Amino acid sequence: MNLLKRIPTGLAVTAIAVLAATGAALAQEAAAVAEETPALSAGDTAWMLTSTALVLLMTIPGLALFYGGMVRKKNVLATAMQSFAICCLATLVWTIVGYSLAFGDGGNLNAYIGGFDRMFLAGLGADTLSKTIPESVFIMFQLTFAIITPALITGAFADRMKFSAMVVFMVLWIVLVYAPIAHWVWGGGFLGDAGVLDFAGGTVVHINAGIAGLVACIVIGKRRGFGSENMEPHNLVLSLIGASLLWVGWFGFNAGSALAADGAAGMAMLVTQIATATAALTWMFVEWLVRKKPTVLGIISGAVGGLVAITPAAGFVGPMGALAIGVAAGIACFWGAVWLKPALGYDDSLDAFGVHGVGGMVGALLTGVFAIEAIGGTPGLIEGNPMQVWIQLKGILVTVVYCGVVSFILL
Amino acid sequence: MNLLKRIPTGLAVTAIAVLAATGAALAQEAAAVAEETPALSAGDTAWMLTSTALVLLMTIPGLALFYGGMVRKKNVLATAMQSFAICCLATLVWTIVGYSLAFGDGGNLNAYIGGFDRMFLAGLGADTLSKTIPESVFIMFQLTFAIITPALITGAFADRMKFSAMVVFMVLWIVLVYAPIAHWVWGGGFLGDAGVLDFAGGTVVHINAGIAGLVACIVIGKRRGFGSENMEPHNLVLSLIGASLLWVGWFGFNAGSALAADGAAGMAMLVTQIATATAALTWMFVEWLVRKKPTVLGIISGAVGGLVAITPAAGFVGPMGALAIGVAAGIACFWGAVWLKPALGYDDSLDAFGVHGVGGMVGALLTGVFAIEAIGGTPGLIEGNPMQVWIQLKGILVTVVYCGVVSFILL
Amino acid sequence: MNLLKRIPTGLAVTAIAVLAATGAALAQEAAAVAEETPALSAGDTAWMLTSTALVLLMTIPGLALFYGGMVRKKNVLATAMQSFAICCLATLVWTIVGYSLAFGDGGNLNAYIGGFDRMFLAGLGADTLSKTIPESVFIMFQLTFAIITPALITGAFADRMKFSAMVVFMVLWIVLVYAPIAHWVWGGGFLGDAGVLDFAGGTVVHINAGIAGLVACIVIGKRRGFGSENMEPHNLVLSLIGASLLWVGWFGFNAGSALAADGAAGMAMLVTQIATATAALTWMFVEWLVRKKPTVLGIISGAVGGLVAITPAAGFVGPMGALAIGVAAGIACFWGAVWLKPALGYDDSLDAFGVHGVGGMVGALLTGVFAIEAIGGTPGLIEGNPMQVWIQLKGILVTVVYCGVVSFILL
Amino acid sequence: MKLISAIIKPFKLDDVRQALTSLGVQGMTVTEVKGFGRQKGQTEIYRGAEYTVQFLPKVKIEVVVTDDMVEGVSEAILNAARTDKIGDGKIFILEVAKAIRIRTGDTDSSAL
Amino acid sequence: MKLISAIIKPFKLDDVRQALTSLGVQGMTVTEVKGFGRQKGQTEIYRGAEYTVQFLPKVKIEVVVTDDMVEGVSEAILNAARTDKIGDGKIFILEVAKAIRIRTGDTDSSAL
Amino acid sequence: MKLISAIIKPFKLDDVRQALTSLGVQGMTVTEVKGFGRQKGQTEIYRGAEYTVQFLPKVKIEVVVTDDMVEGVSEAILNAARTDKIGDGKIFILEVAKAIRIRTGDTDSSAL
Ligand SMILES: Nc1ncnc2c1ncn2[C@@H]1O[C@H](COP(=O)(O)OP(=O)(O)O)[C@@H](O)[C@H]1O
Ligand SMILES: Nc1ncnc2c1ncn2[C@@H]1O[C@H](COP(=O)(O)OP(=O)(O)O)[C@@H](O)[C@H]1O
Ligand SMILES: Nc1ncnc2c1ncn2[C@@H]1O[C@H](COP(=O)(O)OP(=O)(O)O)[C@@H](O)[C@H]1O
Repeated sequence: MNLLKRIPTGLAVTAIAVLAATGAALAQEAAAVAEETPALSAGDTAWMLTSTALVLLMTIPGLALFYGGMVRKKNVLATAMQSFAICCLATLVWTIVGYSLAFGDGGNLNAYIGGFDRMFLAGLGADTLSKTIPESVFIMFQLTFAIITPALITGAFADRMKFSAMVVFMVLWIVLVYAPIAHWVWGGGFLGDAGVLDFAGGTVVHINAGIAGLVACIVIGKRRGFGSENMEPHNLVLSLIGASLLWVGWFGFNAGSALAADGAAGMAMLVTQIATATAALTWMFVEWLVRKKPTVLGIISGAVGGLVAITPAAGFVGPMGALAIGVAAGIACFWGAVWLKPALGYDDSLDAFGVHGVGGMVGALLTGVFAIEAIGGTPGLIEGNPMQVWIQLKGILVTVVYCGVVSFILL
Repeated sequence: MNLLKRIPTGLAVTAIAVLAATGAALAQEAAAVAEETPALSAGDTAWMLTSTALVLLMTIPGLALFYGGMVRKKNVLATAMQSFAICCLATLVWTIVGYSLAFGDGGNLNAYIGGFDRMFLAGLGADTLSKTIPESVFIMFQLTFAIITPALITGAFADRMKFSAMVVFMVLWIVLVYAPIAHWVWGGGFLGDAGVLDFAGGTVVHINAGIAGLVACIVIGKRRGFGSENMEPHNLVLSLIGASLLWVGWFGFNAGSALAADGAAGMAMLVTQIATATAALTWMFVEWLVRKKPTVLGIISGAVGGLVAITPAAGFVGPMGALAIGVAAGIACFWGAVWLKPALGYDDSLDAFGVHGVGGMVGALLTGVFAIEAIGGTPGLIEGNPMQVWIQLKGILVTVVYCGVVSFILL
Repeated sequence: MNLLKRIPTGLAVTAIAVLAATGAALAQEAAAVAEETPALSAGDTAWMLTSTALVLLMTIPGLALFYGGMVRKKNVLATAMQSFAICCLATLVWTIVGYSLAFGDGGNLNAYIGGFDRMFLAGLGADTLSKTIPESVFIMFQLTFAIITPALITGAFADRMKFSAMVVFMVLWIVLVYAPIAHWVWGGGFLGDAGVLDFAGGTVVHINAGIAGLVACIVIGKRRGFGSENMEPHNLVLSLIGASLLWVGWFGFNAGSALAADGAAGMAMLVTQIATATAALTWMFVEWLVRKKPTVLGIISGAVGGLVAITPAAGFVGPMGALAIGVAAGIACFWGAVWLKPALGYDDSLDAFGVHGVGGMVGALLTGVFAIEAIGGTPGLIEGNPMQVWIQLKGILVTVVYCGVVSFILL
Repeated sequence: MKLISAIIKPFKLDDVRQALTSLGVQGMTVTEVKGFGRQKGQTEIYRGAEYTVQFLPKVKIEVVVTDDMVEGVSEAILNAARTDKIGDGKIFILEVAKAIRIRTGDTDSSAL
Repeated sequence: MKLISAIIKPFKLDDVRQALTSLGVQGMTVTEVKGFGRQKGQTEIYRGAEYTVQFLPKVKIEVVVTDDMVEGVSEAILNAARTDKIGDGKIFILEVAKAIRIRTGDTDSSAL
Repeated sequence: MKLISAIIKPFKLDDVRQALTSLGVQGMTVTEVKGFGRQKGQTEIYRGAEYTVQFLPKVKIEVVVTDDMVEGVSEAILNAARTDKIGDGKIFILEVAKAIRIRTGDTDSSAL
């Protein structure tokens, strides 16, 4: 999300806490003073309530069906159950400690982690505001992100992780991986301060989930019968419903990340649509060229790849940047799922890494390329600011390393 | 819904009618005068239009799938058809007479029933307002409640009521049971005046539907082959889609019942999420303890139980109250469906009573326990107001008796 | 949509272009001056963002499932794929040239077609407004209409058109048929100037798609095995989900066409609900009378017929008009699908013409009959303005002839 | 040993199973099949089009028994599956050369 | 009496049914089966992975006829089901010891 | 010629297919069936109600072979399908009077 916009939000959240005397905090303070005191906007609130519903729709039933349709018939319930259970678990974890760690005030450690002051949502009242919307809505909106990220990981080890093990892993992962990284980028931490652009979670959500998935599927090993038995998707109609709901719900994800019903939200929605459609068609046509025929699985995979790649970029690029990102995402995700995976030989059952990891990285980098100052306040490479690409790369690297290492330890 | 907020709404609706000279009416008048003249708020309207769409989504396709997946394969279409047909029937009944009976002015009888002055939506213009939203939107929003309530009942007699009989029963039930009870609680009737708290319909919708379902399944008798034949759910993927859409749509149900896009709506959404996730996990873990394994049907049943129980409480309790209500609902609904039903031996096919009836009562009572003055304006037991629990109990009793008796007569 | 309201919108869109010196343009200019300078309304924007998501939901997965469930099992993926692919294709076409042709400034030819000045969305900034919403949102909202219209056509030739041929046909059709007709009615073209009422696309979307479908299925010929083989719908549960999502999404379609969150939107939503429910029940009861039993396919077909017929009327008629239109649509679409099709012997597989063509015409005509000045600003026949019926008829004829001829040439 | 293959109406499956169990039959194999015969399918109407369902859902029960039980088992199926309406189905009896239980390798009557 | 069991390509079912009906056959039973044989399944590709479908959808028609009709019925199936491409299927003929119509108890040729 | 009809546990299908292929068997036909036998189904609980699943999913493999192969094929199935747990299934062997390949009209051993 737009950093300049995000900072006062972070402040409002932590308004009752003592401000840590770090340089970062001082910069934030200055920004907050410059801003007029926010009042509740019914319009912004209406859109954010809606966005929250849309993002929840992405996980249940969206992702549950997208993944459920791709596994073998006997595993469909188990797979869909994972998304549903994670939705419930993440809600509790977020309420108890996750939100506090991600958006609370971490004092001297604020560059790296929030604090425990907001545990059990302490300090939340009916009128507490977060910028122009109630803080309760901000908490809910962010919660839906904390739900879908771990749910995405399940695609990597579908068909083989024990349910009880998954429950434990996911709870720890949200606390130890998701919450810190969300804090770094959006909660006032060092990545945000460093100027990393991540409008709606290319880094926090998708690279993060992709890497965790990659680590998980390597550690856990291949499915029994991998390579010999037929593991074809049992019901692509379910996957198509899932992909469609992901697409529609993603409007809440990306346009909702403007945290307001304004021109930024509108532009985010428009570029989301353009990049998604472009990536879907790109995958389809590449497949049509390489293999003889276009497939349903291909076009929906491409669409999801495009959605992923435009996520960090949504508030920063224009329609032409979206077209370019769409083409790049379509090709890169096709390559990730169809070439890279068999080449390296890991069994990422539903391509959590091939689509979310690869797509997220492509998107994060290209955000640095195609960012337009008039749209999101930051110029990218095409406007003569090559440094932004480097900053984006740093953001990716930090996430990959941290998430990879901690996920590995957890498994 | 919040009574203090609701009263002027009722007034606006009946503004063109002669005010009845009862004490209740006088109290309302005073409240109305105290309120500034409302003007249309685009933000509130945007959210209420959205909420209406979300609540409709709960019935079609949400409930149709939730129930459709739980019956035997041969009955899936018949079951889904019931929800769809009720959606159409209730629309006509509401337009013709239901809205008038529920929210019209009942003159001297206003404590018990609305009047016939708003039949065929007479008096509705493009600019008629209901508080800060167009009255047309208020009518639509309330209509979606009048749709889902009878549709919930069908779960009790799934697999065995004749379609034509169901059509007749439902039309009469909406007119003779739903409309009066909605009037009592929300339309200026005696339950609202008595201070019964029912934010989004725990009493009006869920206890009501649960009791009607219980009566129906007892009167109609068991399914042919009950106990000997295999009646296992034929497709829990459909039920999982349905439960997910119920969950997402319920944001419109509960947060929409604030009738505005404000902090009350945000808090209602947040507590809905927390209570639902908690109840789902509670049911799942109880099942995991009692029977050896967690099931999809268990977790989704728990989620629906949590949604039901938080419904009356949504605008009155905070996150901690929501946690408590979630745990209670998970246990109580598990008990209702898994123990109570076989113990008493009625055949409530899809647990309309076990989940909606039991969950609704638990929620209505606990609203009286956990209500927080700073959130909804009324203190509950934990804030030293034990009377509220007693008031809630009265609300439940009146509904159970009236609904039970009239439903019995209609069958 | 409401012409008087639409004209300034058209203007805002073309504000940076030189105004053509035609009478039509002058009239527009006058209207624009009379209007106060618009500012962004967060409430209106929130509703339009939501409406856009809802209309996209109609096509993916709504229409994909509605059609997918009605074909034979072996064709379900191919059928659903068509809707999904068209969603992607139309996005690109609209971005590149479609929006410009429909809503750009056509200079001297503006009565007939927009220009090329907005190709690749040139001139769009983050703050460009279209009335009270960002232009980006207006573009997206209109795009979702350009997606569903060609997707509807696929119902006529389901089961038999080659995918590659469909891709080419649809791209050309959007450019050569959809964009011009949208321009005529909504973009400042001659049909709008002539006073044709089409609130949300009865003419532009449904008659247009219906006629194109009719032409297509006649030109392409019957399905192999038509009449001898069993072509019964393979999974009406999918169709029921699809119809439900169409219904819910249609709230975005019709109430969103008010382009604001106001009384017009509320009334549009209410009459949509009433007409749809009435048409669904009408078809069901007619079927119950004529054939011995009511069917799922019947009630959902009736619902879609009602949705189609109320589309042009939504902002112009009241609840009683909606009841009348619902009854007429239920009967007419039943007649179109059940009697007309076999009588004439064409093979409109999924009744694109029988439901959308017939329903669209009935709705367009009856808009002229039941329009109420107090609601939409234009009186209809029942308020003593028979001319409006004649104007509506002209609109239908022009669309039928143009769409029929060009679609025929394209095939 | 004989293979008794009975094609019956699906809703009679449970009755037949019980009848056989009470005769001491310990196993059987059931297949969902579609039957074409004198019983005609309903005419289904989808919008305009009428389809006569040619094939009706039936259930095929296959049970292998020793020769001495053939009579009794046939009788039991006959009684349990009968509704006296057209479409009740058929019983076909075929000679089985050999039967083996996979778990143990037991053959013939001790395999059943 | 013989049981003629024909495994054919699914889309030929209607042709075969008509051919048999025109010979006077009054009933048959149809099962959806999967066949493995010389005909190889298509290679399906899902994202990276290739799967060769080993088992192809086939339809099994079982019809019991009197001995004198065996020749004609086999011939009819052969002609109706033939496409001259690999995978057309097989006809197997087995002896039936007894047939009973459940509705009436009629046996053997009058049971068909 | 004999028809070997084996009812096995579904997850053993691939093993059996491979075993038969390596013996030179070129074709077989597979049907999804439900089996009732000594092996009891799990008790499934849906909310309050318990259902004992009476019929378990099994797979029926039908393969027609010449008489000299019967022994070897039975043996191969026995070995491949065996888990030594109750419910492994049965092999039934029936005499086939005639076999025809539809594509060519070849009969008997050359039809297989
Ligand atoms: N000659 C046959 N061969 C195999 N199956 C048959 C034969 N005739 C009938 N059947 C099976 O028996 C079922 C019932 O037969 P039908 O003629 O409808 O009624 P009935 O047995 O009462 O005369 C059919 O649906 C079909 O499955
Ligand atoms: N020995 C066999 N036993 C049983 N069924 C067989 C046998 N051989 C082939 N089949 C069945 O016949 C079908 C067609 O056989 P296939 O070898 O593919 O072609 P063709 O019959 O034209 O030579 C197979 O799919 C299988 O169902
Ligand atoms: N008499 C029989 N006739 C036909 N099929 C049988 C017979 N007995 C058993 N079966 C089939 O064999 C399967 C396994 O039999 P079961 O008694 O459970 O185990 P086991 O073969 O190990 O003793 C059953 O599920 C059923 O499909």
